[in-house]
Order: sequence, then C-alpha cells, then structure tokens
Amino acid sequence: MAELNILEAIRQAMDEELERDERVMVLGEDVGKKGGVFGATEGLWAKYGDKRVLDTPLSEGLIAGAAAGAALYGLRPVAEMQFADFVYPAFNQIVSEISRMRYRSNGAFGLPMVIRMPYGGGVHGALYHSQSNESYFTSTVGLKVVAPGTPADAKGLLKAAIRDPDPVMFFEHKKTYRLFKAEVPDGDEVLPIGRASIARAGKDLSIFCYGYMRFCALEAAEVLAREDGLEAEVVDLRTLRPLDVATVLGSVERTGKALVVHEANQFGGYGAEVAAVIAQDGFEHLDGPVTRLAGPEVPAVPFHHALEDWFMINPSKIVDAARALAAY
Amino acid sequence: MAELNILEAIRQAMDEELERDERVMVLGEDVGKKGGVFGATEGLWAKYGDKRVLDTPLSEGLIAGAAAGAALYGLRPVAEMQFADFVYPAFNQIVSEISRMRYRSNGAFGLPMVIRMPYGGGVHGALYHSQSNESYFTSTVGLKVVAPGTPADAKGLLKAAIRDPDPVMFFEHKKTYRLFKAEVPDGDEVLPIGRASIARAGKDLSIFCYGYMRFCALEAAEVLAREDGLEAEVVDLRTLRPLDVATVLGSVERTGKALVVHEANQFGGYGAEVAAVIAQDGFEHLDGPVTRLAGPEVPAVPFHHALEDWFMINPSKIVDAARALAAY
Amino acid sequence: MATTKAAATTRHRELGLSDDEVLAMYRAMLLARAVDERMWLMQRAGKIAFIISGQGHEGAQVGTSWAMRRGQDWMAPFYRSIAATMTFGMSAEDIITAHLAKGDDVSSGGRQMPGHYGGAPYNIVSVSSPVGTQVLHAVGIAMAAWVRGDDVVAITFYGEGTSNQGEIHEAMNFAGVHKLPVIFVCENNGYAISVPLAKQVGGLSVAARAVGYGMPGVTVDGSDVLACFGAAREAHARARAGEGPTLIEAKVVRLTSHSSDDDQRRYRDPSEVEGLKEHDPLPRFADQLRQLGILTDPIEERLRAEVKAEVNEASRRAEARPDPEPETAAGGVYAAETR
Amino acid sequence: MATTKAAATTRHRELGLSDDEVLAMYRAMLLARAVDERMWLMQRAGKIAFIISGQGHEGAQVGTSWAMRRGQDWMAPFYRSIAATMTFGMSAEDIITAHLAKGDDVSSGGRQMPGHYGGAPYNIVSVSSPVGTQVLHAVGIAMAAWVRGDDVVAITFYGEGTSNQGEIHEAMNFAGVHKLPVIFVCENNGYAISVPLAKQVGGLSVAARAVGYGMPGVTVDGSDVLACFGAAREAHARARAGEGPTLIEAKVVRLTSHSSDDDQRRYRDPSEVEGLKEHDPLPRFADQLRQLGILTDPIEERLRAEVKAEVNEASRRAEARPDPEPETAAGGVYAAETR
Ligand SMILES: Cc1ncc(C[n+]2csc(CCOP(=O)(O)OP(=O)(O)O)c2C)c(N)n1
Ligand SMILES: Cc1ncc(C[n+]2csc(CCOP(=O)(O)OP(=O)(O)O)c2C)c(N)n1
Ligand SMILES: [Mg+2]
Ligand SMILES: [Mg+2]
Repeated sequence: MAELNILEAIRQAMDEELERDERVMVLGEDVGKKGGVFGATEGLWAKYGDKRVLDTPLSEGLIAGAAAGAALYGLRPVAEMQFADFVYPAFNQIVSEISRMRYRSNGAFGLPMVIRMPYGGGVHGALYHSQSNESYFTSTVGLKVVAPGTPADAKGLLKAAIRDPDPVMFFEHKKTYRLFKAEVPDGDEVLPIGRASIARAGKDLSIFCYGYMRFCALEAAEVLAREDGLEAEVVDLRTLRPLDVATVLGSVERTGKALVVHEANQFGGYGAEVAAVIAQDGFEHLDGPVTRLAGPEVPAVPFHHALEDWFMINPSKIVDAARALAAY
Repeated sequence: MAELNILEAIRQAMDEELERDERVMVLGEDVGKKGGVFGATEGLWAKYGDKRVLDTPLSEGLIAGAAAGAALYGLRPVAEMQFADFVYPAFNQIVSEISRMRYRSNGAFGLPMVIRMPYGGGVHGALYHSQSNESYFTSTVGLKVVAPGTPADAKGLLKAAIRDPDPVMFFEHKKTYRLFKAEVPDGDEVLPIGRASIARAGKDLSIFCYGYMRFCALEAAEVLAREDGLEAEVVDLRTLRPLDVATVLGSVERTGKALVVHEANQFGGYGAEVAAVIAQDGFEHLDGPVTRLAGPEVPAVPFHHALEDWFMINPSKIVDAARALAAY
Repeated sequence: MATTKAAATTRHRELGLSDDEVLAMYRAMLLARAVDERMWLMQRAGKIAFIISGQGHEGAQVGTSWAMRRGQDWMAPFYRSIAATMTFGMSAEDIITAHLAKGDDVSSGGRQMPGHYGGAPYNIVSVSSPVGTQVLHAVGIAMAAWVRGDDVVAITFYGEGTSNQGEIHEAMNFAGVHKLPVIFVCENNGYAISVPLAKQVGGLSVAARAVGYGMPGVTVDGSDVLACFGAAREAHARARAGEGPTLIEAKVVRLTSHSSDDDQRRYRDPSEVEGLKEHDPLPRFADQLRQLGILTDPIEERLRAEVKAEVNEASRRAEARPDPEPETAAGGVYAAETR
Repeated sequence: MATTKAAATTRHRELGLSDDEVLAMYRAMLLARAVDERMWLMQRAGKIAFIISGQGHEGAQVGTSWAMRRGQDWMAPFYRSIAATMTFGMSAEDIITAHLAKGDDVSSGGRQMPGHYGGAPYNIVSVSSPVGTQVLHAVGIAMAAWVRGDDVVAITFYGEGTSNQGEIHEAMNFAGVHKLPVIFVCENNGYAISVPLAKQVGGLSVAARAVGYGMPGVTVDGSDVLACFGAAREAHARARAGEGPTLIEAKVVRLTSHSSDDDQRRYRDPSEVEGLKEHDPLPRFADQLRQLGILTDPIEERLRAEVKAEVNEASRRAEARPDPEPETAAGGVYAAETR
C-alpha cells in the first residue's frame, strides 16, 4: 500500500493503463510537456511519447470529437478538459454523439472513452474555474458519470472507466487533489462503476454526498457525534450515473432521514434526482422530509474570498442542516 | 378573441412585438424567405425585411452569440434554434455567456433575449428531432425557461419573454403546434413569467405537467373522472424556471398526492426538481410517494412508429400511474 | 471530335481506371439514383416517412469514394451519402431497409430516421442529424491511425452550409497541424435548405479555407465524376504519404427539394430549378462514356435492366424484413456486459 | 540616419497622428506596463491572488485600440487586454481595483478573477474565461449596429491558440457574409499556455484564414505600435464604409509566464525566453520617438514620474476601497424588477 493524494492516484492510474494497454492514449490541452495545469499527466509525455500523450490545439470540440473517432477506431482515449468549466464547446459532441453512438447504431458502435474534468470550487477560481456542472451529464442517458472522493477510489474507478466499453465522464474535485493522502492498494485494483460506498456507518440520518463533499460530510459527522450524539451515516455515491439505488435506499431504510449534499446549485442539481428517488421509493421509511443542502442559486462561485466562502458548502453548514433534519 | 393554434399564436406574438418595438429582431436558420421549417416566422420576412428577420448561416453558436452581442447593444433579439436538438453547438454561449453575463458584470450588462426552440417527440423525428432537453436549461441559473401548452399561453408568454430584461429559453412542443385551436385574447395581453396555471381543478391527486403533457394529462383526467370517479387536478407549470412553488405546494396541500409527468427521460429530468421540492416542502401534506412518470431511460425517441409509441407518454400511461398513486 | 475522344480516353486511363471500371462507376451512379428515386415513390406511397435525397450529388460521391479502399479505409458520411455509402459497401437493400426502419436494418435497427446511414461491417460511421459532427470523427479516426502507424485513410462528407459549423474548423485545423490522413469532401450544392451560398459562406468558396489550415483546397466540378475521382485519388496518395489532409469542394446541384418535408419552390425560382438538370452528373458521364465507345445503347439497356432488377429485389426483400419489436427500444444504451 | 528619421517622421504623420499623439500613445504603453508590473508585485505580496499579464502585447493593444472611438465604438477584449481596455477608457485604478476584487470594482464587483475586465460605461464587454466567446459578441454588436444603421465599429481581441475555437470560425464567417463593421485582432504570442504555434495553428498563419471568410487578413509586427495603428485605422475605415471586417494578426511576444500560476521554464528554453526582450514594444517605440526627437530624456523622465505617481495613487485608492459584503453575492442574477 502506498500513501497517495488524489492527484497522484489519478496520474498513477493513467500511467498503469498506458503501460498495460497500448490502445490507451491521453489527449488534451497542455497535457504533454507541461504535464497538465494541475500536473495530472506529469511525466507521461516523457515516458510514452507525444503521440500517446498528445497536446491538442485549444479546441474542446475537437478533443471530444477526435477522442470519439479514436474510440470508434478501437483505441481507448482518455481526454482531459482543462477545467470542467470549459467542456461546453464539446457539449454537442458529448451529448449528440458520444452519449448515443451505441444506441443509434443499435449496438454496432460503442465508444470506450473517458473524459476527465477537474471541477469544483473553493480554489479561488471564480465563476469559470469552479463549476460543479455534473448535472448536465448525469441527466444524459448513455454516459456514465464518476466522481471519486478518495485516492483509492480515484485510482480504482479511473482504471475501471478506461476499461469500460462505454463513455465515462470522470469528475475530479480540484480541492481534493492535494487535500489529503490515503492508502491506495498496490497493483491492478479496479473498482466497479455503479457502487456507492458507506464512508461512515450511522443510524440517525443519512448524508449522501460525493467528491469534496465526502470530506466535509465526514468532518460534519464527527462534530454531530461529538456535540450532539448523533450518528450520521455518510454515503459516498462515487458513481453518479448509474446511481447505486440499492445502497441509497438501504441507508434510508436504516436511518429514516436523508440529507443530500452537493456543491452545485440546488435547482435541477444532481441532488434533485437522489431526493426524488428516495421520496418515491423510500417513502415508507422516511421519518422526515428528504432534505437538500446545495450551493446557492447563483451561476457559479464568485471570486472574492468572502464571496467564495459565502458560496461554499462546508462542514458547519452540513452540521446545521443535519441538526435541523434530525430534530424533525 | 381569435381561435388560433399554438403555431399561429407564436407567429402573432413575434409579429406584434416586431411591430411594437423596433429593437426586436428575429434571427435563425431559414427564418426568412422560407418562414422557418415549421412556418413560425412565415410572412415576417416580407413584412420587416431581411435585416430584422435574418437568415443566418448554419451555425448555432453564432446564432446565440450574435444574439447576445445584439442584446448587449440594446436590441431584443429573438433567436430560433431550428430544433431543440441542435442547440448544443450554442451551449457554450448559452451557459458560459448568456446565463451569467448579468451576474458576472455585477448587474452592469443584462441580456434581454429569447431563444425559441421547437422540442418534443411524437412527430416521427427520431433521436435528433424529438428531444425534450429542457433540463439542461432549467438547471442553469441565470436563464428563465418557459414551456407553454395552450395558444393563449404561448402568445402571452412569448411576448413576456421578448420584453423580459433577462434571457429566456422558450420551448415549443412540436406536436402541439397544430394540435388544437383555442381562444387567444385580442390585443396586447402579456402573461407573467413564473406562474403555473391550474388547467383543471381536482381534489384526489395533482398532476404536474407542461407542454404537450398538459394535453395528455387533461385527457387522462377525463378518463379518471369518468371511469374511476377520481378528480385529478392538472397543474400546467408553464414556466419551468422559476418554478411557481406556491402553486405547486398549494395543490399538493389540497390533494395530498403528486404525480409529476414529463416526456424527457426520468433520471435527472426536470421532474426530479419538482418531486424534490414537493418531497421536502410538501412533506407534511403527502399521503403517498411523490411519483414520477417520464420517458424511458434511452437517449431519445427512436424512429420506427412502434418504437416511438413505446417511448411516448400518452394519456393511458398517465391514467395507469394516477390509478396506482390514488390507490396508495 | 477525335481529339476530344482521345483526350477523354487518356483521361480515365491516366487516372488508372480501366474501361470496365468507369463503366462500373457509371453503374454505381445509376444504381444510387434508382434507389433514390424508388424511395421517393415509396415515400409518396406512404411506406417511407421521409427522404432526404442525393440526386445531383452522385458524381461527387461515387467519384471520391471510388478512391477509397473498402474494408481498410473509413468513411464518415452525411445524410445525402446514398451513393457514397453504396460505393463503400452498403447494398441497395441496406439503404432501403434503413428507410423502412426495419428491425434488422444494419444502420440502426429502425431507430434512426431515413438518411442516417452507418455500418460497422463497412467501416462506415453512423450518421447523426446535427450537421458536421462526423467530420471530427473522421479526424479522430485519422488521428488513431496515425498514432498507431496504420495505413488507413478517412474520408468525410458534408454540405457547404455545414462548413460554417465551428466543429469543422476545429477538425480541419487539427488535421492540418498533424498532417493527418483524412480527406474532407464538401458537397457544395449552393443551398442550406433555403439559405443560398451567398448568405452562408463568407467569401463564397469553401476550398479557399484550406490554406488557413495548411492543406490544399481543391474545387472540382461535382458533376464530373472523373474530376472528383482524380482529386480524391491524389488526396488519398497524399494522406498515405504522410503529407496530410486535403479539402475537396465539389460543386454539385441539389436536384430535389431539401427533403420530402421541404418545397423549394418557396425560395427558388422555377427557372433556376429548371437549369439544374444541365448539371446532372448522370447524363454527363453517360455522354463521356458514349463518346469513348465504352457505353453503347445495348450496354446502357443492360445496365438499366440490371439496376431495375436490383432495386426491385432490394425493395421486395427490405419490405419483407421484420419491423422492430417495441420493447427492443429499451436496449443497447450501454454495452450488454455492463449495467 | 537622416533618411530613417525622415521616413519615421512621415510615418506617424501619414497615419494622421500628431507628435503629441504618438507621445500619448507611448505614455499609454508605459502606464499599462507599469500597472502590469505593479500587479505582479502585489501578487507576490499576497494582495492579488492571480495575474495574467499583457507584457509584450502593449504595442498591438495600444496601436489597434487607438483607432477606435471611445464612447461610440465597442470593444470585446480578453484577459491580456490591460493596455487595450485602458486605451479605451478604463483607468489604472479600475484595473487594479478589479484585481483586488473590491466590492465596487466596475468590472464585476469582485465576482470575477483578475483579468476579467469589463465596463458598461466604456462600451467594454465583460470578459469571461472560456476563450473566444467574446468574438461572437463583437460580431453580434456589429450586426446590431448594421441592422440599426448606426455608425459603430466593434473590435475584439484574442490569442492565436483561441483562434482554433469553433466559435471564432462561426463569428468570422458571419461577419464576412454580411460585411459587418468589426475588427478581429489576434495577438499571436506563439504559445497557448505551453503549446507552441506549430501545434496549434495548421498552416502557422492566423491571418491566412481571412481569405476563407472573404475579408482581408493582415499580419503586423505587434511590437511596432504604429504598424498596428495603421492596420486598425484602415480596418476601421473599411468597417465604416460598409466594406466589412478585417482580421489583424499581430505578432507579439509573451514576456511573462502564461500567468502567475504557470512557470514557462518547464516548456520553453531559457535562450528563447531571453530573446523575447528584443521584441519588447516599449523600448522599440521609445527608440523611434527618440530618433524623431519627440522623446527626449527629460520627457521620458517626466512621463515615467507621472506614470509612477498615477500607479501609486491608483493602487492606494484601489486598496482603500471596500471589500464586497458576502451576502451581496446572492444578487444580480436576474434584473431587479423580476424575480
Ligand atoms: C446543428 C444542426 N443545425 C440545423 C440542422 C437542420 N438542418 C438539416 S440539413 C440543414 C442544411 C444543411 O445544408 P448543407 O450543409 O449545405 O447540406 P445540404 O443539405 O445542402 O446537402 C439544416 C439547417 C441540423 N441538422 N443540424
Ligand atoms: C474554452 C477554454 N479552454 C481552455 C481554457 C484554459 N486556457 C486559458 S488561456 C489558454 C491559452 C490561450 O492561448 P492563446 O489563445 O494563444 O492566448 P494567450 O494566453 O497566449 O494570450 C488556455 C488553454 C480556457 N480559458 N477556455
Ligand atoms: Mg448545401
Ligand atoms: Mg498565445
């Protein structure tokens, strides 16, 4: 077992997959000599050459579309969007083409490809380097969407994504990149896409979260245990599409109370789906309203640190919401 | 009062606004001499000339972006996407620019503009001429989203959209264009954006819907009344963002049961938000699980009529879902 | 007359085509046209819901596609590519089956609208409706071949209206940067539905854009099938030699309305429409072949009879195929082995 | 020497610039550079979170912007447009205030990152981060002016990496089709973060793309401020005369790393970086003006003192401005009068 942070885990996953399978290639802006603006691809260009670790022009439509073409051809491209905020020029390719190539060809053409995107706020990135735009993709049939919150999950799920026969959107929360180190199993450990994990067991209420929110929810759970004697169960969804409904409902069945937390704005956010599933299929187990805690209804995280702090979900906001729900 | 269908109502709204305010202009593909592929702009080119009713090149990014520029300059552009399915090349402009120009400039630059989009299935349009992709926009802060279901609403809300100081996405269900005629008030009747309407009052359960689903829900309500003695309240949301939460919760308070219906696929669809709001804020009034009835989890409507029928929500599917919920 | 004949003779031979081959090209055009015309009839008879035609484009499509290697190269076509996809391997029956949306249609199993060709067995990328997206796929395929060192060339087709989509720019630029083995064929028929070239293309020439990407841009008369073949053959050789992409702008005519949903009389003068027939690639090619003595009345008759029989047989068989079962619509979203 | 002097004299006069004006242009460049340098210091001191610099681009920016009419024309700038936005009306204090993200910053009230300029009072469109989006806004503004028959010209700025975004293509094509009054200025500094021109631009010339849109494409030495002014002046006249858009590619140097988050030593040779100084537009312009006797030691000293005082005063005042109140972040999503 090695102690890695999430950034290192991601880099290692790509390195090992490039090594293992010569159909794998990495492409994106500045992923080559510079090693990516966050360093996620550092060292790979020197090791695998400038075709397999390819600097593209500044054109996201191209990155996604060329990756799709390469996947049609039989490669396993791993494309990087420099920031999730810059994926929109590629939206047509992702939604019109990548998500539905298999369906429209009646199964004849699959697209085994990954699009990695650093997302999330709290890094002084303001409106265009902080977005949590996962809901555009979680609502898109034909995609899988993964958002890990630990180094081991990041590595194991990225490997799974690269080997998956279908397109996977891989969300990496920038604030978690170097937030902490944790043990990552040695060797070729591949985690299944589509399974949530119970990050902390509890009986009083369930907190559903992913990415950086896992970290915040665990801190909040500590506070709730210490100060309120409340045992919160923290469920890290890890895969947002498909949602691990069984684990979600199982947790609600145990606790009777559901708090769904994410950083993106609430209206139409991913949490709406989780809440709606619980409201419909977990209705009989509910001892209180399915509660959402999400970013405010503004277009994205504003810059000034005071404004950014106002925006961000943090452990204490989670504690407050959990207390209110527990008291219901 | 004139009897108009929805297409005529939309055309009339544009005509009157072009007449009333010289800052209004219409732009899009084939909107000029041809009058649009559905005829929504028929006659306008001859009347207002080819600058104010402008045929653009085949570039949706341009259509949205140039409209944004024109709105910055002080015009009130009404842009048409030929089909909602083809809006994705404009997604970057809509999400990165149009939705947040006001916020990012701290209120200095507003964008009074409308993007009209024919959407929806049941017209043999298959995967790319049938999409109900409203959820990409309803989850986008900074936009307003309107989806009328009657000629009077179509006209009154399109006028409101054109006069609104903020960008409005205007969804026109293709199947409703010529589906029926109904009275439209003469004169300059502008309906407020952000208000749902109770299309049919009832006490046993609430059906929340919009667009073509209003038509289907009303038919279903007739059947339920006739065959089951069930009085369904049909709430036509009309505006999807902002959602008229008061009307929604008021209805649930009366009926205790909520059925949310839409044509788009369920996972992450707009109905998730409606359901989540009801589940959280209407919890105490609920006599049964908030239920969603939505299109199946496939990327879009397939072509062959047997497949299309399989996909589409229709009155009988609504009846079935309502019966199951009522029996809870 | 003698000189013309000699010149013409020299021409196809110089391009490396035998007499049999040019006759086969002519037959391919006849067949594509016949399939196309048959489908309009089927549309009027209510058997086919919609047709978007390739009539007038056959010269450009057969000419350029003829330079490609079936089963080795790749094609990313568009909705008018009846003749191109047939040249690259699809049968008349495949095309008609797709239009009838039958359950075992190779393109989509009845899921897609008519005109949305595709065929994994033929290396033909599945067509979608948003125009221009396929151009990036062709470039991605070319990139993959380049990364892997494979001898593969990709060809892609689109209209001049489509040439104004941003994705086309991104695709061509990237192909230019890395000298990727890809051929861009823009079939310029002067209209994007109702909007004429002058309101679509700043500068009026699509080929003129090539220089901005560091690749040659060639304008050819799209009703001259041999000129199209020649341009594509050269482009193919360049691609294989590592010299990079080529943009071919083929000037063609749209002999029909945009589609069966459109009526071009609303925006086009009758005289203009009438004049298009002069540019029909079929009679033009026939004339050339007749001048060379390659095509004669008996041969023409035989070909037409063969083609007619083939189309009859293809539609008979296509119509007999099973419709898709409704429940099958739920499948094929993700690979079977995953959820 | 005498000839050079005469030639140089003729040059700015021929462009319609008085001696005072060229001196004012030089001062504008000095001021932009001084503001830029000051902000790097503030960044190192932890007062500013991030800086993305215009150093090396000042000649192109001041030169082209000088041809525009303040308060009448419009500008859609990008993140390096310190000198351009200042030439068009923003003050040193506006720029520094934006970097400090103060609550009353004219660009965004502290909502946006440094480098995201904007100012309604100056007709300067608010900058966003996704590169190239502003080019469509400039075209939309030009379209609006054309529709309304107003005497307005729009100018927009972007990098050569950005020139490969699809939106740029859509924008330029549309401007070409309708001969809209817009000027495209591509500041080509040879890099898009770490990726050099050769891996960005197929064909290596951005200006070469203009012909494909039916507009002139001009390449100018971006460290030659008068050349930039001349190109923009001509473009402005063309735009006003209804002759349509112009693309100006200004070859500039990026004297700094991409931003304060980048370290260009990772991907650029030290010798290459060293050589950039030769192309610094400031000393070049100073030399020209000195040759003409317009700039002398005392004038230079005075200007530098003025600029220093202005920057000192601007930063003092900017720093004294109030930070935004957290709750204000909730407002300004929609117009006040609507919900
Ligand atoms: C992105 C997108 N926008 C709009 C449409 C609707 N549409 C279909 S074909 C067409 C015109 C295409 O013109 P051109 O590229 O010249 O090809 P042609 O049909 O003339 O062969 C349009 C506007 C579409 N399919 N995709
Ligand atoms: C759509 C988008 N993709 C990626 C980025 C990240 N990014 C910011 S600046 C930049 C390079 C821009 O290069 P260029 O256009 O040459 O301008 P320069 O910075 O060299 O002046 C990149 C990739 C972005 N801002 N927007
Ligand atoms: Mg065309
Ligand atoms: Mg650059």
